[in-house]
Amino acid sequence: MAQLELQGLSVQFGGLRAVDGLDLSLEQGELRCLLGPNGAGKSTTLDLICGRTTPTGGAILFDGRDMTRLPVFKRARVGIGRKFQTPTVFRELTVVENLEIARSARPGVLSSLTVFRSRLQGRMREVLDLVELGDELHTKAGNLSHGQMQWLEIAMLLMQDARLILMDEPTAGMTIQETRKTGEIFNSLKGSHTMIVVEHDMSFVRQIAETVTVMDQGGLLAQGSIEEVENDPAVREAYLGDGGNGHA
Amino acid sequence: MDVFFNQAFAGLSMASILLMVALGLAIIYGAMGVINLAHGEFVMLGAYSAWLLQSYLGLGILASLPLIFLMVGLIGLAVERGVVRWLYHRPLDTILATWGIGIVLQQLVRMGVGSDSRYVARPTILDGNVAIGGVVMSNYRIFLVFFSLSVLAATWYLLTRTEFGTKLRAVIQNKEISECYGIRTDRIYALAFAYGAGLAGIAGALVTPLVSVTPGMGTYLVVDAFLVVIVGGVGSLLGTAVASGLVGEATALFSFLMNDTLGRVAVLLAIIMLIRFKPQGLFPDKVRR
Amino acid sequence: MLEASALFSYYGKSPILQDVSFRVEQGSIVSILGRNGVGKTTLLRTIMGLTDGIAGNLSFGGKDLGRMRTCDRGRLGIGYIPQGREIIPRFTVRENILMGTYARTDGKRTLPDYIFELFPILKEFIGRRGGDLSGGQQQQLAIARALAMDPKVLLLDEPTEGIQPNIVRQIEDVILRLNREMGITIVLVEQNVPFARRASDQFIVLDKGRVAVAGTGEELTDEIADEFLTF
Amino acid sequence: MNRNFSFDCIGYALFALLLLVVVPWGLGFDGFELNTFARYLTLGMVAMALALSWGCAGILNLGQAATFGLGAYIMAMHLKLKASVNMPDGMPDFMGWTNVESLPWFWEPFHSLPVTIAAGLLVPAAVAAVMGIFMFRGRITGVFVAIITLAFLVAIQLVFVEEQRYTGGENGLTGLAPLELFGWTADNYSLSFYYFVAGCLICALVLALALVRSKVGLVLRAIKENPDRVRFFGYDVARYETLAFCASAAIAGWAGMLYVLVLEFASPTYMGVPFSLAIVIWCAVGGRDSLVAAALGGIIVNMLEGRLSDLFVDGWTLFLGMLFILVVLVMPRGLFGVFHGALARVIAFYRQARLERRESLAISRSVVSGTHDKGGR
Amino acid sequence: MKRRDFLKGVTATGAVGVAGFPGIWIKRQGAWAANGEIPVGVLFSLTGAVAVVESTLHDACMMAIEEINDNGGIHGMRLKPHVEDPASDPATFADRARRLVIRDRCVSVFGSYTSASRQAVLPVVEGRNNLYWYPTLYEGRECSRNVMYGGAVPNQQQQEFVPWLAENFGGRFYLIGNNYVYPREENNVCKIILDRIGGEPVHEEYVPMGHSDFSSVINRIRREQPDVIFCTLVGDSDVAFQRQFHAAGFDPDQLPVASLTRSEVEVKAIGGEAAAGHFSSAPYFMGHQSGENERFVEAYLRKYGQDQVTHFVSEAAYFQVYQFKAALEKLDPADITPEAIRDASVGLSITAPQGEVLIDENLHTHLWPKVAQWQSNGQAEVVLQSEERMAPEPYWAYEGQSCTGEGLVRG
Repeated sequence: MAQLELQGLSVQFGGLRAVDGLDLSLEQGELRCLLGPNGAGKSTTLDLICGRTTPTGGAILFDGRDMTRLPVFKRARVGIGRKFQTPTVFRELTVVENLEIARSARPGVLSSLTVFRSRLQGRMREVLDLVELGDELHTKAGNLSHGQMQWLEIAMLLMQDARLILMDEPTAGMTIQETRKTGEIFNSLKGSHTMIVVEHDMSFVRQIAETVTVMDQGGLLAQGSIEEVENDPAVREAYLGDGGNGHA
Repeated sequence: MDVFFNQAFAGLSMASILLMVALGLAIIYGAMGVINLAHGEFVMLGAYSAWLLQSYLGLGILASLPLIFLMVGLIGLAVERGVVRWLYHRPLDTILATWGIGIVLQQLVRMGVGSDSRYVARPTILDGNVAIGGVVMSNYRIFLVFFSLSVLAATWYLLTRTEFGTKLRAVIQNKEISECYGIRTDRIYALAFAYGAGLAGIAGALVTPLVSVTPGMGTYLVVDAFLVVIVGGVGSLLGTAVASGLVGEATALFSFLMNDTLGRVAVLLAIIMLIRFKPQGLFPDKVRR
Repeated sequence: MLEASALFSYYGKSPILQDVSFRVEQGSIVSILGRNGVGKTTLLRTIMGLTDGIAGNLSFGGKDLGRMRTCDRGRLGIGYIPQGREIIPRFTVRENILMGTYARTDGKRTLPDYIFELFPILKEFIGRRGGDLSGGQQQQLAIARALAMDPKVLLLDEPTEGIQPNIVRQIEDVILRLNREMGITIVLVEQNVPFARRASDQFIVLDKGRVAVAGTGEELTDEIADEFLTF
Repeated sequence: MNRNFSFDCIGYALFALLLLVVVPWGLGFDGFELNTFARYLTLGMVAMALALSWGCAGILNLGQAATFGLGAYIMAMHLKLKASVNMPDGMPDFMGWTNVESLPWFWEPFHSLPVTIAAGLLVPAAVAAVMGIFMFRGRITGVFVAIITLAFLVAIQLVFVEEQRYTGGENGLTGLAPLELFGWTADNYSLSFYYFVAGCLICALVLALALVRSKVGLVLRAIKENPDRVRFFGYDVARYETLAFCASAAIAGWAGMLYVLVLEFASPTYMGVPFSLAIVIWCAVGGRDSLVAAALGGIIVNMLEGRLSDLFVDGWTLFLGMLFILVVLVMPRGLFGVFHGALARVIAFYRQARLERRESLAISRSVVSGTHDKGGR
Repeated sequence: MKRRDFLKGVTATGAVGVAGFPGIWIKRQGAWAANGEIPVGVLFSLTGAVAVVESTLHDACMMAIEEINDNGGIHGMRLKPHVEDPASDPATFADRARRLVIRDRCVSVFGSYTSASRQAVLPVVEGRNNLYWYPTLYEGRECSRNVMYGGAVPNQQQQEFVPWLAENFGGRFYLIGNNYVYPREENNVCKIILDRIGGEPVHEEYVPMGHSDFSSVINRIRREQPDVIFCTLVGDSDVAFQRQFHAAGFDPDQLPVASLTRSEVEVKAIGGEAAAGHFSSAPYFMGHQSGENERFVEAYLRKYGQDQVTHFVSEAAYFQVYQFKAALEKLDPADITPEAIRDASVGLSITAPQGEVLIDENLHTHLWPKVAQWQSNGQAEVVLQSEERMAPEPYWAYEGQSCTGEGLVRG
């Protein structure tokens, strides 16, 4: 039984069908790359899974449970985490505080009332080391560089320990080294966490991907290993575009 | 039955006053997101301008309307240039600043003119009543209803059929790109603020025959007018008009069923419900960007 | 005609563009290329005065743009077609185009006929609201709006992004015609290397807010593209 | 963290010292001055309560006076009942005049002081909870919260004025007995009474601080910045917002109870729009980002109002209005922001100087030892 | 978190440095009246909603104080007025009253118009056993030993007025007032009187303070078709109501508005034409024919402008200062205390603009009730003048209770 299952998922904005009858299923621990040209509905699909957008049709099953109408915070409690395209960290809070927010195993009001300081040991220390933000503990997130903010957001997802992580262009604005490092982190998460990564950077995709799903105009275009997909003429037509002599 | 119609007309006439006050507020709020708590004081200044023009120049209310519009508009312009324009990126702070402006304007009038209430004569041509069976409507109130509708129409024309209006609407929807196309947004803002203030001035002048002209007269109006604007929806003239009508008629209905106090409470609660469940206003403009 | 030297541009206190210099000759097409987030859009926004501040020199037609307000830059004849088109959704097509004329200094408020020859679809939809058009139509509308101001230079930010292929070709043709037939100078932010190569007299590749490579259109080799434009 | 915690302690200890020692000493232990200052303290307390919802969670409550007034009326009801023991049926005089037959049921519980004190905190909190759930479940934010709370305030004040039979109407509740607490009778011109009020303020401050310093406060700050993002971490944003709203209401109710003790009557103007907006202004003047600063804002503006009205009997409101405009224009984050900015600049300057000194030391040392470490930091 | 909280402490210290020590310089103690000065408090709102009326009371009161000082003061001592502006807000009233009574050690405070503000001041003057001179007509039913009531109580306004109205226009009364104690209490009294003389209240309603749209009320009046509108609206509401009532085209000969609160101030704002033909009951009108009044009006207009008016509350604000003076003159200058002034006042009779007024042992004032009809020039023409001075009975409507020199007596 797949961990995440999308069944005939659709959403319509005005007259536009942003996602149109999408079927998708992910196994536990799988890393799936989601590709597709601009406007293909990739980000919208992530929005639908995490509950930011309500679908107009279809169903979302997570661990066999129907999530379709659940509010955002309940889905997060079930274990769905989300990273946005532009890094959305809390700019007014420090790095530690951001991570403390992300440590949300007990998100209730009453249990929060009893927590007074952030414990730096254990998971938080690990995550900080992983993303190399140990020196910036008390820096306001707004003062970090773009790349560091991306890292911080990834760190927050790790802190949240979500079972399903949805990533929207996690490497945008990163240097090549940073990108490679991100790839390593993702690879290390395989197996324990299920991930969906929307990405344009093909070298990054090659580094991490097992299975790739290509979307176009709100629907599924192709699915398979990276080689299979790259050689699929329909994909070339839709994604690489302009006669296929591009460099994407 | 007559009672019903009388009450319906009463609601209409309340709505007409509310509409005139709210219209200026709606433009200021819609265009700039400024919550102008000094709007009541613009109304008050309009009333005092009417008194000034009447007692020193002998002008009647109707004849002095254009002058009052200009006078209060100019004061609005000064307020915008002096204070409000620094606060466009801080909408909640405008509440505080304009409240301060209101206090200052009130106190200036009190020190300049005195705190006793002033008398403005009613236009004599609008004396008398129209009676249809048991339904009695005062001519002046009928005039107010029509006048407020024509102010609404004029504002609509200004916003949709003139260059200023088109520029204003462009700025409201996308300030940055409007700048790129040569629209001087600060000038548009200032003029829009002045226009809103001017409308408030006219409203103030026109209510003088019905109420007492005192430095604090505007304070009561501004909360109601603001509720109307929010219920109507940001930037929607039609919404503001319909909301004024609803609030006026609802006030009349509830105050007929209960009394004026509980009627007002009921209307307020209804407004809270409306804002809660339709925060985008009565006529949300669904457009994809 | 449009000239920058040692230009820095800031959002808040962080410089997005650093030490950028370039020269756009009258009547030419200049492409600006680079990956996501390297400052291409910021460059156009800097020219329009939409960033928080600049250092260095920026001039247009000999006039210093540094301290000039955005609306006055528009009045100089710089037509800006931003990313995401940003047409006014509640305006009709007519009003959207009319809005372009507000940047004219001669006070003329008529819509030039040639716009509708270029984009017949706009004539057909003249009364519709901008927000109800499709993406491609909105892009045409955005170009039409800029043309209504009778621009000396057009700044286009990824004009073909997210648009169906058949309209992409149409828009590219229009861009070329505007340059070749009407002599409008064009600054083009582009992801599409083949088109950039085909169209431009000159190209600038940005990387991390700096000019990485610049040259004439022919010099835009596959190597450069591989190094700076692929991922 | 520990160093910050000690800074915390110093700041609050200074504030407590100020209230408990400096002010009474400065006022010469004079009953009248202490009483006046106790009034400022209660007003500072309600400003602090607003900072709890506005500053911490970004909920601008224009109806703060409603919860303040509720607390005030609850305390006044108790004191009124105490003053009415000699009346027929122990019924307050105004009820007799408005032809009320017997003491209404909702007055009965207020014979008891513990019930009164509990109600003074819980009733405002409960009202706020209802309002909060009503608004925040619907994701109402910003201006809409401001407007809804304002409309609610107007409505509740109208009800209190209308129900003269039970509330004393426009006159409010007057002719109150003094409070008796554990055998201590509150004489509001005494030093002990001043300490009672100051103690309450400090106590409320500490409780509010506990809330702000706990993870709840952290989540609220996150919510203020980006509520959507917080939801993605599994927090029920509406609950957190409601909690802040309730806590703020409870403290406001508390302040209201004290206010009645200070002024010896409850009036519907405590629930008025002008008073409510004044609270917002005190909070803004002090600085809404800090609870202590907001409390000080309330105290300072009221003191200033007192002084101004002493100096310029005719035009003091003019000065006050101009002051508000100026504060909003020049000090968007209030006095606190100004001090904070200044001190941060001073600290940055010294840190820079220290850094430069250390660097120059490092350079000279490297010159001496002859090793040129290129990346040496 | 950082250093913010340390800053809070610093902010705190700084703030108090700025404004914290007003008390240090305040000198106190000593005799009530010393250095040739008799400190008195003047507590009328100069700003806010009630300033419309209270500023005129302030003017009248200050004029009397100046007159007294110009004529050599009392026992050769000058009255030193301490003026405060309580801004129409009860809480501010309480605060300023404290200043006057405790800090400035005034022997008496003159002040206020609304019941709410009197109630706010009451705990202060009672707690410190001071004296509050309250010039306004009010609802009665109060028997403080620390308030000198200069205005009319219900029996003084209504005893003759209501029967006269019923006789001349009919007994069907429509009662309208603002929603607070005074209108409700007056209406209670009115209903008792109506009950005695066989009239009936057809409708009784109250609108919020400051209410300004009376369309609904006027519609109800149309429906009920009463004989008399018995009106206890105050200030802005009264003005708005009368203007709208007039605009609605009612004929005062058929349906007069009979007001207990409308004075020359309101009529000036209403406009003579709209007010003409309607009635008010009060102990004083500006046009009253007496030498004392002519002097008062002339001095007032000369001082504050020819467009100003005097009215039944400002008259009381004026003559109360003279009552105060008369009481002080009976006292040894070394012996001036609030209680002594009170005791000396009882039984005092002076010539006020309205005639001879006497302070009852219950501290209320014996007055000369009049009923007048408003004219289009804004002045009132007295149509009914009581034969003799009428005694104040603050508990007139409450059988078995009366206010005496010993305070409230239930019997």
